[in-house]
Amino acid sequence: MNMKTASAFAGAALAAAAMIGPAVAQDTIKVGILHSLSGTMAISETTLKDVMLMLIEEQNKKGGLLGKKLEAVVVDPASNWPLFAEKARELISQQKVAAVFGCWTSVSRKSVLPVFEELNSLLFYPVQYEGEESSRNVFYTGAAPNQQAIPAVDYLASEEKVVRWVLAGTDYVYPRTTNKILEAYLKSKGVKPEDIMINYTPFGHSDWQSIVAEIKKFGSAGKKTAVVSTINGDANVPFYKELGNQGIKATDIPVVAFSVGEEELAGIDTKPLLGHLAAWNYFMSVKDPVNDAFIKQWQAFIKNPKRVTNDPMEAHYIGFTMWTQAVLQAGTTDVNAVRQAMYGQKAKNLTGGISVMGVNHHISKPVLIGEIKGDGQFNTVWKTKDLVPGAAWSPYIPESAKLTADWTYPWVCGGCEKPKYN
Amino acid sequence: MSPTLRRIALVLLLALGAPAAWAQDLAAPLQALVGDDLAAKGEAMEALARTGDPRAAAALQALGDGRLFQRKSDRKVVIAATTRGGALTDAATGAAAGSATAADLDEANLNNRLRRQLSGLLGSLTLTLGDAATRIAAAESIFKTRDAAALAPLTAAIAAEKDARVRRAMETARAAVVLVTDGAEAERIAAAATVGARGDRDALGLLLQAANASPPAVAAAAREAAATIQRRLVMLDAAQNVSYGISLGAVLLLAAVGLAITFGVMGVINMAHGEMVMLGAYTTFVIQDWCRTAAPQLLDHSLFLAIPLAFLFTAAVGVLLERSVIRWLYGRPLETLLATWGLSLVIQQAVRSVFGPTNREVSNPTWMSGQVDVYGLTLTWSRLWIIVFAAIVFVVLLFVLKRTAFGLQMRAVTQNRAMASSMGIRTHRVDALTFALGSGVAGIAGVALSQIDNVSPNLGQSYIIDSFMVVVFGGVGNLWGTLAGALTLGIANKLLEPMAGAVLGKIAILVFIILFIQRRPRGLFALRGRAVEA
Amino acid sequence: MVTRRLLVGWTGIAFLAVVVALAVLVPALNLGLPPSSRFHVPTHIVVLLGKWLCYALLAISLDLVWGYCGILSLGHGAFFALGGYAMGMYLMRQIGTRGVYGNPLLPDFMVFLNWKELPWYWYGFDQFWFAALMVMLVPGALAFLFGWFAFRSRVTGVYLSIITQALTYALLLAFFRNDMGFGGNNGLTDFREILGWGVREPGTRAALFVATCVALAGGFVAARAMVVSRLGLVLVAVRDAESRTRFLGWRVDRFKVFVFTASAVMAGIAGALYVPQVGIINPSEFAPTNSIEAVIWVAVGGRGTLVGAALGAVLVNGFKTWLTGAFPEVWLFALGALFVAVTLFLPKGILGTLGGRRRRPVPPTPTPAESRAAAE
Amino acid sequence: MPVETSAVLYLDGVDVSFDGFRALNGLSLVVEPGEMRAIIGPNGAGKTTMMDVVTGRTRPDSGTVLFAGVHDLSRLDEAAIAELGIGRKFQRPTVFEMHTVWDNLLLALKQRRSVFRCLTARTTAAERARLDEILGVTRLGDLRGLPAGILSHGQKQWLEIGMLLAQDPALLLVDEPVAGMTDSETEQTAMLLRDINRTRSVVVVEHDMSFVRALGVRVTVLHEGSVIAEGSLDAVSANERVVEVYLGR
Repeated sequence: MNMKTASAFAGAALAAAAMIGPAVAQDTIKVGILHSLSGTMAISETTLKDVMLMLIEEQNKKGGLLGKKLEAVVVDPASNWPLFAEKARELISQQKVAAVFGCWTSVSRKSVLPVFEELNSLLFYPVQYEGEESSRNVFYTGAAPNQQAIPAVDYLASEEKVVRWVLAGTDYVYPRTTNKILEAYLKSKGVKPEDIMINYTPFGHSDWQSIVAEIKKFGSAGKKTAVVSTINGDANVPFYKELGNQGIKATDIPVVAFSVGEEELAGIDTKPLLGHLAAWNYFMSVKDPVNDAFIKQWQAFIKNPKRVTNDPMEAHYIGFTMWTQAVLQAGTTDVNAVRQAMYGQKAKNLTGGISVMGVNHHISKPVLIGEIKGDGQFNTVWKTKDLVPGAAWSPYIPESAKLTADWTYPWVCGGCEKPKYN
Repeated sequence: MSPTLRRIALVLLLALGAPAAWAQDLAAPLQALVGDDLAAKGEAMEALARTGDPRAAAALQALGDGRLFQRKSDRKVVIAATTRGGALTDAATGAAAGSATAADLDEANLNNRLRRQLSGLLGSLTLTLGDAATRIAAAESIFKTRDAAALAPLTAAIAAEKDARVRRAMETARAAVVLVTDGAEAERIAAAATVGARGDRDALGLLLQAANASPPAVAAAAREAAATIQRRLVMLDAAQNVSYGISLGAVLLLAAVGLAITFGVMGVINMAHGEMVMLGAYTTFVIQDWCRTAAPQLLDHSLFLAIPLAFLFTAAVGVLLERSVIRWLYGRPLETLLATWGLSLVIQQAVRSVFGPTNREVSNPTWMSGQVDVYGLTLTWSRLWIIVFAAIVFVVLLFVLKRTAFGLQMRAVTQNRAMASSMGIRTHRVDALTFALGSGVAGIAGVALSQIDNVSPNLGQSYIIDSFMVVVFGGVGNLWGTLAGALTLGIANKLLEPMAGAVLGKIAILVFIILFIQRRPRGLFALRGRAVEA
Repeated sequence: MVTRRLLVGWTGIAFLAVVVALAVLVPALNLGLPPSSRFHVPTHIVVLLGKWLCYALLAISLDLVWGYCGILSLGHGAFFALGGYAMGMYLMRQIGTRGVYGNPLLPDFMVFLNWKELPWYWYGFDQFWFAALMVMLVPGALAFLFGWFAFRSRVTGVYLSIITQALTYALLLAFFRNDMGFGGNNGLTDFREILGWGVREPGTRAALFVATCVALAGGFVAARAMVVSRLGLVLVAVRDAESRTRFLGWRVDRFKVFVFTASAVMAGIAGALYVPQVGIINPSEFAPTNSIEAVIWVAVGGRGTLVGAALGAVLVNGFKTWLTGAFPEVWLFALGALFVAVTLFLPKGILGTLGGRRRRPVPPTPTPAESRAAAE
Repeated sequence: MPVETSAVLYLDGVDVSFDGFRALNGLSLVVEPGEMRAIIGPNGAGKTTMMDVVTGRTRPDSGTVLFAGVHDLSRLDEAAIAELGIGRKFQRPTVFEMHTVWDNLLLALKQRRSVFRCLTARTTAAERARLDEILGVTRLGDLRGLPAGILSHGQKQWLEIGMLLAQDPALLLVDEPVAGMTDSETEQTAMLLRDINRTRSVVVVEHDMSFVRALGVRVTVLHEGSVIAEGSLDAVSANERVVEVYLGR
């Protein structure tokens, strides 16, 4: 019995660790996919895992990379932030992946960041985020605040003549930062403090009656009012349902959202939401041959002709294309070589432009503003003429305005006031 | 834009007097309506409005309602009976054109600017056309747009209007226009009073707008009227918050009442309860999905189908769980917690595998959409129905437990299993049925929640903690306690929310529950007695 | 003498031997051998083991209150997380000017949320001794306060379980709030140094691992000392017949408060060791599901055995780590099935079943005869 | 409510109701030091509730409950009352099933019951001697190392009486001590109780009339929460009201 206990414990402690047997086969290039397949974030992230599988399959059909096949290594960090760090470590040091595509929430990125920096690997992060970061080991293919929030506000102010603003968001860092930037921006444009209402709700907030009523109240002050929503994924459905039920029409109080895309709308009856807006860098409805091909390929891959595409999927598409090009250019999957090759890397995006990877690890993107249509798609009502380069540090936050992100000589730094020269 | 509109209005007035003598070709502007060029669309709308043709009016109306389509097969512009298709009418000729579903049709899109333009056009156009409801809607849309151009047709329409309700709406709309248009001060001051009489938030918004940008006398009148409304609204606000609280309470009650049976009556700490709710919501989705393809006419009534089916399905799952797992764990409540937790993981992942991880769309039937004003209180139909539904579920459940043979057996078994068994009650069957009842009720709660929340595999997780709080707060094993608990927590939450914000409000509620349990360690409706303490 | 009890028992000796062996071998094989060696223990295994051993300590602390005193806490994760936050605050302050905004006083998240000065509750956390004190004091004080209220009011059974859940849920919501000054959803991260050593250095990792082993062994011995003392007799008496214990003159509430507080301190220490190894602490650690999972570790290993609790924590987490990598799409089925299977087939847990021949302080399921006698 | 009384237990006008049901209705009872009192009454007469009130489990709605003339029991909790020297034996033997017989007695033993003393407490020679003595009295000496859970019903009853002795109370409340015992065990129990009564006051609640007769003490009859008769067993047996209550109307 005692021996049994001892061996049971020893076995558990050591053997369990060894269970995750070391990887051997080196005739493939491994690509890590770190997206939650269970838990609260599975709702958004599973799709991205599927996109990556599709892109890798496609690349393999083209003959792989550097004469080797690509091999996708999928793990499930289960919407659990410490598990993200653990899985990232497993992918890098055990599976020896060449790069990792993954994460959705800011906290998951923050959680894996030290691991990527410690083990010097590459993460491609496909989601719009709050900025204020530029890691040597992360390529940010989603939008920075200057590629989403500010153009959207400009559009509302000029096209809809909005003068009164509700900044409603889920209480976490992305809405906080975005709203902070927007508040500073709006004030710099002469909006009075009493014309700005900021409201934060917890994750997964499902009872929106009071807040929608409050918005309605705020909107009945005789000035054109709009809502800028940074409400996170899950809470959007009940929010929009409540908007529709309380009869807030886009013609009265338009809502522009930064986290509501085709995937989220697929879960709602969009008829009452006609005309509410979203700002993204990609819409499924954009007419472009590359986009059409991508949609066709996606729907065939997922075997569902109704599945939609969305912005973070495009971000992975661009990120993956850039990575493969950089690997080819560098002739190796070595992290440092690939990183150098990434700078200035160009790739066709799905809206007819060519995105460029900047030395601050952010890419250039067009900004699109769309109105929600009855079929859950967006009707592009405005688009930037040129692509907007992503800015890591916002000029509207005093502390970050003085920082520069540039990973090439002489700066070699993600956030410095002076060049580092090495 | 204003001069143009004024011209249109004039033309319209003329046109409305005479029959549509000039039969114009509507085809070209109609085609523009379904095109992609937004600027052309705007012009086409005006052109159509200018014709004054009833067919043009119908087409514009349909455009506003989202019922104007282009048929994919022959590019013909058609008006459908509903936004999802149905019987078609040729927009140009007014002739019947068969029927089609949304899949065969391309919808004519609008953006917000066009939508506003359209509602202005429609407002003037339909002021004297159509039934009372349409005319009121037209007046309402002028009230919102406050387009000075609408003043003349409005005045004319008021003179001709016989229906007192419609006339009142029109007069308010006219007052709204007058209030914001430069004109005689006396008239504007009178208008402020008329608008003030309307007494709602829209009126308040208008008055405040006028108060900011008017000659002093008018501004003062507007401010006064606004102040009256504000006083009224302050009182309404409290009532409104209570109504939100009742509605949240109803949601909590629905979510928790099934748990009150499985946990409260049977003593099973059922962590899979939320998943039963989720399964109920998915049943609704499946049924709506089936309706959409197989029986679109049933879609609006699909909930009536979903309620019994969700009950049966989740009850069946409940029986399955009870027979396979839970029956081995009676009398070990804490172990039921572990087992049902495991089950909840399995069910969640199973749903994720079958339906995918993303939200599925469950639409609100028309009778659950929109809102109703009761003495200035805004109540949305979906919430109202959920309150009614929760009440019905509660009463039925109470009846089942208190007045039926099954309820009697159930209480007998939970109170003294051995005794019940020796009296010939088949306790195993009663156990299974009780668990099935609890699960089934959770399932129909899912049907209701599908109307206001995400239908995703995570649905259940977001309600499970709240459900436990409600049951424990109310007092385990007492349905009335669950009712009182749900309503208390719902109302308290909604009264706190405007003061403290959603997060702090919720924290305060949790702290309150913790402290309350110290005062009454067995909940609100605990029985005090010897048996309970043992 | 019949009442003579061994301080640790044979199972405990085996357990301590394993922990000591791990504390010696793992760092030695990690640092001492080149990565090419067959016996080299890679760093990620060190980190992984360290994390599991922290969980094991949490499980022991939970077993102390649940297995021995019958207090099923569904909120023990809260104490773990509070300990973690206390450590995290120290680590945040150690970043100093190396943060992205280079503010010597304020952590980055405060800088960009426009905090002008350090909130008072952050004072002192630049000192390790203070943080170390807080690691124990904060969870301990909360547990004491909570227990003092709850146990004096005689809140028991599921009512107690549910309000412990309410406690951790309220803390979850509170820590999510950015206004609280704990970094909101992102929590505390980007740590650099602990006591002057870089947290990412292999040597520091090894040291943290050893510290974890020491804490685990110490926690086990302390818990064991409690349960074999006369205090332990009272605890089990409370678990099995609370009101009878009271009629003998024991102030049950005081014993419960004591053991609950002691257990919370232990959980806090586990959390404090967890944070530098994992590299982040954020409010999701307060999630009620985490606390429920901890209960499941104890149940799997065998409640009322201490060693079993630790074993369960390591096994379940090992299982989880393996499954999420090997079967990312279906692992929840396996985990769920495991929980169901354990409750159905191993109601006493692994160790309880293995050690079935020996007397375990787990109440036996009453035989039919006993139930009948009880009913009469 | 200062009351001058020499009684060890003094109840006056005690009312208790549960959700409208009056369990005790103006109950008054006086037990003198050194007395042994038997309490009888039909089911639901309030016997157990009376014990609950005395031992602090139930708070009376009104009335006076005094111990040794000075301690107001209605304000104290179970532990405090037990510490004052009132021991209680339950109707159903409740012992700590997972603990050994020895540990059961050790837990009951009169001692300083503070948390921190318990952490360091070692069993002293005096304690050991006392426990051995009790084991002898209750004839459980050979079973001292066995878990109490496996004892027979009668043995558990004895163990519980042993625990009462270990508590060293001034007043014992004993609820149906001979339920489920054989005749010889019943006889031994009666002897034991009389033995105990030499140094302590005892209140016995019992259904078994032959046992009450064997005890040969003053009897109080309860009905619907009040005392309806008091006196020797023969006297109360002759009481019309008692007969009516027992035989039903």
